[in-house]
Amino acid sequence: NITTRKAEGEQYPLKVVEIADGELDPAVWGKNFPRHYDSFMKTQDSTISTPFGGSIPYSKLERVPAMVRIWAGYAFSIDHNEERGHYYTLTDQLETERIQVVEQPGACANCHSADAPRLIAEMGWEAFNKTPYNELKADLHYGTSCADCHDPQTMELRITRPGLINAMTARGVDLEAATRQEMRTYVCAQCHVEYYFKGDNKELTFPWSQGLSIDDIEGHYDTYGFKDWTHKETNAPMIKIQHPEFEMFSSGLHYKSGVACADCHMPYVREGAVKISDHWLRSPMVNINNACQTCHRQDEAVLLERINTIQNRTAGLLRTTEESLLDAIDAIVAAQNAGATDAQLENARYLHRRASLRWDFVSSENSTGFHSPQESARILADAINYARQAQLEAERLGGTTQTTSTANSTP
Amino acid sequence: NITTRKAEGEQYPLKVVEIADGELDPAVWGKNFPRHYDSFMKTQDSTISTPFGGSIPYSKLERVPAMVRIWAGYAFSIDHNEERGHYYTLTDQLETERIQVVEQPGACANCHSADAPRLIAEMGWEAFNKTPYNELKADLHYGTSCADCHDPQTMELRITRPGLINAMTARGVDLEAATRQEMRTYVCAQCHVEYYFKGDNKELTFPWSQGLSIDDIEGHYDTYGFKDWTHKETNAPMIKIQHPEFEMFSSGLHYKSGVACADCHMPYVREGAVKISDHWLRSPMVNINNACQTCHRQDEAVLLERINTIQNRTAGLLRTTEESLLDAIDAIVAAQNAGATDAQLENARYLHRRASLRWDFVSSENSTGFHSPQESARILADAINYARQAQLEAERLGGTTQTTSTANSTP
Amino acid sequence: MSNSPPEGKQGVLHRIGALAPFRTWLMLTAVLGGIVGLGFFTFIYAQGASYLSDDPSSCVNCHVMRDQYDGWNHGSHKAVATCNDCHTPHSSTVAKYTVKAINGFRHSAAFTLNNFHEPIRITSLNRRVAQSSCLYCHEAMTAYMNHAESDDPTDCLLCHARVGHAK
Ligand code: HEC
Ligand code: HEC
Ligand code: HEC
Ligand code: HEC
Ligand code: HEC
Ligand code: HEC
Ligand code: HEC
Ligand code: HEC
Ligand code: HEC
Ligand code: HEC
Ligand code: HEC
Ligand code: HEC
Ligand code: HEC
Ligand code: HEC
Ligand SMILES: [Ca+2]
Ligand SMILES: [Ca+2]
Repeated sequence: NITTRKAEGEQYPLKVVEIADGELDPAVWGKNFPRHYDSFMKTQDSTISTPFGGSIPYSKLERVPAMVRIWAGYAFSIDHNEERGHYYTLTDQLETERIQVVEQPGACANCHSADAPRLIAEMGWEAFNKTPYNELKADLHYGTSCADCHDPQTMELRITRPGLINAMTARGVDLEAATRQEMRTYVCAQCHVEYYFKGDNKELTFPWSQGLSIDDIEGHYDTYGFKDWTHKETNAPMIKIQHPEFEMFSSGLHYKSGVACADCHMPYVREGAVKISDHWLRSPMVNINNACQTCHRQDEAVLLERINTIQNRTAGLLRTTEESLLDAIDAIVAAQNAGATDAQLENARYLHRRASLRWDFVSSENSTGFHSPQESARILADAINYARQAQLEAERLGGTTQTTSTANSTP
Repeated sequence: NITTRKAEGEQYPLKVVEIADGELDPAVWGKNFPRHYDSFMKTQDSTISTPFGGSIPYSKLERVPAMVRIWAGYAFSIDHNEERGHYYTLTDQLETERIQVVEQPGACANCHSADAPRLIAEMGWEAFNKTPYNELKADLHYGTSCADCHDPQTMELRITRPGLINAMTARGVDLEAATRQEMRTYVCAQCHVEYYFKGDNKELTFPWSQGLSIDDIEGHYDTYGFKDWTHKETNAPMIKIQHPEFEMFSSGLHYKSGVACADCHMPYVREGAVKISDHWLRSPMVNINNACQTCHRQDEAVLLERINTIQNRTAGLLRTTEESLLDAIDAIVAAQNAGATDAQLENARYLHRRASLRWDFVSSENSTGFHSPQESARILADAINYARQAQLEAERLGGTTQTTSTANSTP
Repeated sequence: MSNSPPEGKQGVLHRIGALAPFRTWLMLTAVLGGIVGLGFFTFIYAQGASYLSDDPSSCVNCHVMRDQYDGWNHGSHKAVATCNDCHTPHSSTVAKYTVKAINGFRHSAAFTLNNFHEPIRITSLNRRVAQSSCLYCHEAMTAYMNHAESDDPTDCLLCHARVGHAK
């Protein structure tokens, strides 16, 4: 009945312990917020299965073998899995072969360990980023922690990562002035964004100087004359894109309608007499009821079907794009064997780069198109166009090949 | 003032005249429904200007010159304008050069004259379709009329065109059983659909045997071994797509959410105390508050911006696709000049057909992507893929050319 | 980048619930003056007086309220809340009748002059009133997440805009 419910409600917030400023251990924060801690710990679940997402860390290279050739010569072609819950942010980084096959910088730790802000304070931004990851390892104790997103005194959301602050400041965005609803997206944008390591200091940088669209990001890299690696087969100067959730999302209708990441990935759940934000960050597809239905009255099956339609269209186009990329690679290799010079191949290689980074922007974006359905398809259309043009250029240089497929992208 | 406005509320509707079954003159129907007649007559306005639609009948061939070569050898390459209001359905058909440069069949009249149902009853379906249009002309008196969509006694919506009835019956859809909301879309689907003239009898037919998607429609034409014309430059067996609003719309989210054509193009408007369906069928972009805001809370500027974003992405991709189509045509022509045989060119020509009909499905669909944003982009991605593959095939046959552009589709 | 809810924090009387008595009186006299002076006739004639009642049916004295009335009728709150539970402040009787007067006057005028935006849209003032009414009944359950005391409280209507009026 109402009165007892109110009574229980009024006890909030009941502070059992004072949380020290440097406190990183979620269990300690959990003493004050047991419900939140419990839901946070559920991110241990590695069994959630959805058509393209979920938390089972299967090998993406096995599921999409084309990736091995598309990333040839880069660490991702050796080990890359479907990502899982926040509980594993540090574990999975420590275990990936990507930190063994290459000497990685400390900059990697920015988004995978709650110790990053502390270490940055102690060592300084420059030193933290350039110190080899394997040296830094010993000082990394926690993966994601409440401290990443919350002020221990007020529990207000806060930005703890210099990467985002630097990028936003450069764009003239004052994070201090952000509204609550904006913060519900910005805290995620600390990590769910495309990044690169700038210069010899390996400074963690977001390529946003011209804007957040893939065309702007390409513009940034071209202006700065950057490449992540040289493609092993075509010798093209390549760009690797990683988890651009924030960038892709910001081109979509939900973002433009004022919806935030937390609205779908941390929806409110009723726990007894109170509503709290669900800290079991996961695929909304297993949580349609809370994640979607307050805003969309359609029933669960219908909403699931909406997601499937969008994702199947995107996945169909991804497969088509991969075919065109492999054809381009074959043609450039054939042209090289036929004796084409670097000068002659420059344009073909540039087109290969353009196609590949666009495919990666959609492929590495973890919603399989959902965060911005039309933009995802538009980007893949450009990717196909560039890949086929790379193939044309190369074939004109004697790289005659066969086109693998003429199938269309119908789901 | 209020007293009279209340009065109006009670008096409505009031019948002044009995409307005979065969009555086609809107003015007569208008005696009973002056408000509807007045709004219907507003479709005379040919001055509505929107970025890609509107009612100014400008020449599309001038605005998109690529169309002239893409349709080379077909009447559309000689005269094709932006369409305007229902008031002109008959006028514009009588005035287009497309009925002068070619001998068109009576089938053309199905959707352009309210006299069609009467003539079909008198002459029979077969005779009506195959009689030359210029012979039939004299019997066509009215363009669109109330009778096209309404039963004169009950004013209920009704389907008056055999084209839709035949196609739906073949698909196992019983139009008699259609709900009222479905009828608010089906009445439009009598005319706003892709069609072809089947066999020597020129029977008006909708290519829906396999489904409504462009891939299904292509399947229908391939199975039936149909072509609209032979491309003048490449000799490819081509398909022309016209106004597939219903097909495109049915792949979109609005349709799946139960929204009907009339909801946006004939929204309810309050006339004093009563609400009536606005019969001034036009671009919703000049009518956002009635057309959109009943369902969407955002203000006018925001909703307009949504449409612009979707249309600019689509238009950008259309331009990119046109470039790739022209490159494919150039390459095939070059291959022909280099002496490639029909046997050798078969695949290149088939790819040209596949690319062209997909581009046409989006280009001739009158919402510039709005009716189904992601699907429109997906289709153009496939179109680009096929056009570039046609170019590759042709260049391998000696049709060396230059690729015109490497620009991306950013709006 | 328009990433903020349709109706932002801005608007007349920010958080009407917290009206200072002085401003209340100013408002009251202004409004009453207005009614008596300019619009007394309209107000009565257009049944603006309906605003003084708490009976939902009095709201539909104006046919233009029909949609919202029907929406409320099919909504989840019909059994638990009437129009004024959400559209007038619970903070004080003064505030309540002030808002009733403001709305009654504005709407009567709009109705008579027939010069209002359609579809009808809630004003930021009344949106704040509705928002605070949510808390009046749901403060306990939402204690963790409503952030009612902050200057940027959680916007209930972002997700629950339809509770009052089913669509
Ligand atoms: C309107 C709802 C919505 C919003 C808002 C949203 N997402 Fe998502 N997100 C989804 C859906 C649906 C998926 C697809 C899940 C799947 O494929 O299983 C997804 C997938 C993801 C995934 C992969 C999940 C998995 O299961 O592998 C990540 C990571 C993600 N989103 C992060 C974000 C970030 C960061 C933001 C804000 C910048 C955001 N999302 C905003 C709905 C949303
Ligand atoms: C800007 C933030 C950021 C930086 C810097 C970063 N990561 Fe991540 N990482 C993420 C996010 C977000 C995910 C989850 C989304 C995904 O997997 O796409 C992730 C996922 C992973 C995963 C699990 C999925 C997989 O690919 O197997 C591994 C392993 C990983 N990162 C390793 C690294 C390494 C090694 C580095 C440094 C070279 C690094 N990360 C740098 C944010 C970052
Ligand atoms: C400090 C960095 C960081 C922040 C902040 C962060 N994430 Fe993550 N997130 C990660 C990493 C790293 C992973 C991948 C973990 C792994 O695979 O080991 C991840 C994984 C995820 C997943 C995938 C879960 C699954 O089951 O596949 C989702 C969904 C997600 N994050 C959403 C969010 C949202 C929403 C926010 C903001 C409210 C957010 N993240 C904030 C780093 C971060
Ligand atoms: C990846 C980011 C992230 C992490 C990590 C995180 N939170 Fe939150 N938390 C949020 C967001 C987003 C909100 C919603 C805040 C808002 O709406 O203003 C929130 C809200 C809260 C609230 C306010 C009441 C509510 O439910 O909305 C509490 C208390 C809370 N979190 C506790 C915790 C605790 C305890 C931990 C660690 C076990 C934790 N959080 C870890 C992002 C995070
Ligand atoms: C906080 C409110 C909110 C939540 C939560 C939300 N949506 Fe939406 N959604 C919107 C709004 C607003 C729009 C824009 C269209 C409109 O105005 O109705 C939209 C649009 C969409 C669209 C069409 C636009 C696009 O980008 O494809 C789809 C599909 C969709 N939502 C599905 C979902 C699904 C599935 C979920 C849960 C994973 C979800 N939404 C969660 C508010 C929300
Ligand atoms: C299945 C119905 C249908 C048939 C059959 C049909 N039309 Fe149309 N026609 C339409 C619709 C709907 C429009 C408006 C949409 C558009 O223009 O794309 C239109 C527009 C037009 C226009 C104005 C726009 C333009 O292209 O200049 C002309 C002229 C026209 N048709 C001529 C013809 C001719 C000639 C034929 C026969 C060869 C014909 N129509 C057969 C439905 C039809
Ligand atoms: C009997 C055939 C027919 C029917 C039924 C029909 N249309 Fe049309 N419609 C046309 C033709 C033909 C045109 C082009 C007229 C012209 O350009 O001369 C047209 C034009 C239009 C236009 C363009 C107006 C402009 O300003 O450009 C819209 C919008 C439209 N129709 C919507 C609808 C809707 C919605 C329905 C159903 C409620 C519908 N039509 C039913 C044949 C029809
Ligand atoms: C959700 C709203 C919505 C629905 C439902 C809808 N349309 Fe549209 N329609 C639009 C918008 C927006 C445009 C773009 C107008 C412009 O470009 O000026 C458009 C454009 C058109 C045009 C061209 C109008 C012009 O100004 O030239 C025609 C014809 C049309 N629609 C017919 C239809 C038909 C037939 C259906 C149903 C099968 C339909 N529409 C369903 C919103 C809608
Ligand atoms: C292109 C199709 C079309 C034409 C032509 C047309 N109507 Fe309608 N009419 C509709 C649709 C759709 C509705 C909505 C019916 C419903 O919701 O059931 C409608 C509704 C009506 C209604 C019912 C009340 C209302 O406003 O919803 C009347 C009366 C009416 N039309 C009269 C006319 C008259 C008079 C004409 C000729 C001047 C005419 N109509 C021409 C499509 C058409
Ligand atoms: C009869 C109700 C209705 C009308 C009228 C309507 N919409 Fe929608 N719209 C919806 C629904 C339902 C969705 C699906 C997303 C959701 O559930 O909110 C949607 C989705 C959308 C989307 C995202 C999905 C997509 O296909 O892009 C856009 C953009 C949109 N509407 C714009 C408009 C515009 C602009 C108009 C007016 C021209 C309009 N809508 C008219 C109900 C409507
Ligand atoms: C449970 C709370 C609640 C009740 C009870 C309620 N309303 Fe509302 N009303 C709202 C909310 C919330 C909005 C704003 C809707 C939005 O912003 O999407 C609103 C909006 C409105 C609007 C403006 C139209 C709009 O959509 O902005 C009118 C008019 C209205 N209400 C009248 C009424 C009438 C008359 C009644 C009683 C028959 C009533 N309301 C009962 C909560 C309520
Ligand atoms: C005198 C006729 C009339 C009566 C009686 C009436 N309304 Fe209204 N109402 C209107 C008109 C006209 C508007 C549109 C005003 C505008 O948008 O400027 C309106 C708008 C509203 C709005 C949205 C605009 C705003 O100011 O926020 C709300 C909420 C509302 N009315 C609630 C009510 C409630 C609650 C009642 C009963 C206590 C009621 N109305 C009785 C005529 C009336
Ligand atoms: C006069 C008291 C009162 C007001 C005012 C009120 N509510 Fe409620 N509401 C209730 C009661 C009682 C219930 C029944 C469910 C329960 O809490 O046990 C309820 C149920 C709900 C529910 C769950 C049922 C549903 O519709 O999903 C939501 C959500 C809700 N209210 C939100 C709101 C919001 C948002 C507002 C303000 C716009 C509001 N309420 C205003 C008393 C009220
Ligand atoms: C971002 C979306 C969102 C916002 C903002 C939001 N809610 Fe909710 N609300 C939800 C979800 C999701 C549920 C369902 C929780 C569940 O059933 O586990 C819910 C449930 C409720 C319930 C019903 C609980 C029950 O089961 O009886 C009430 C009452 C409620 N909310 C009130 C509010 C109030 C008051 C506010 C503003 C302070 C608010 N909500 C803001 C998403 C939201
Ligand atoms: Ca995952
Ligand atoms: Ca037009």
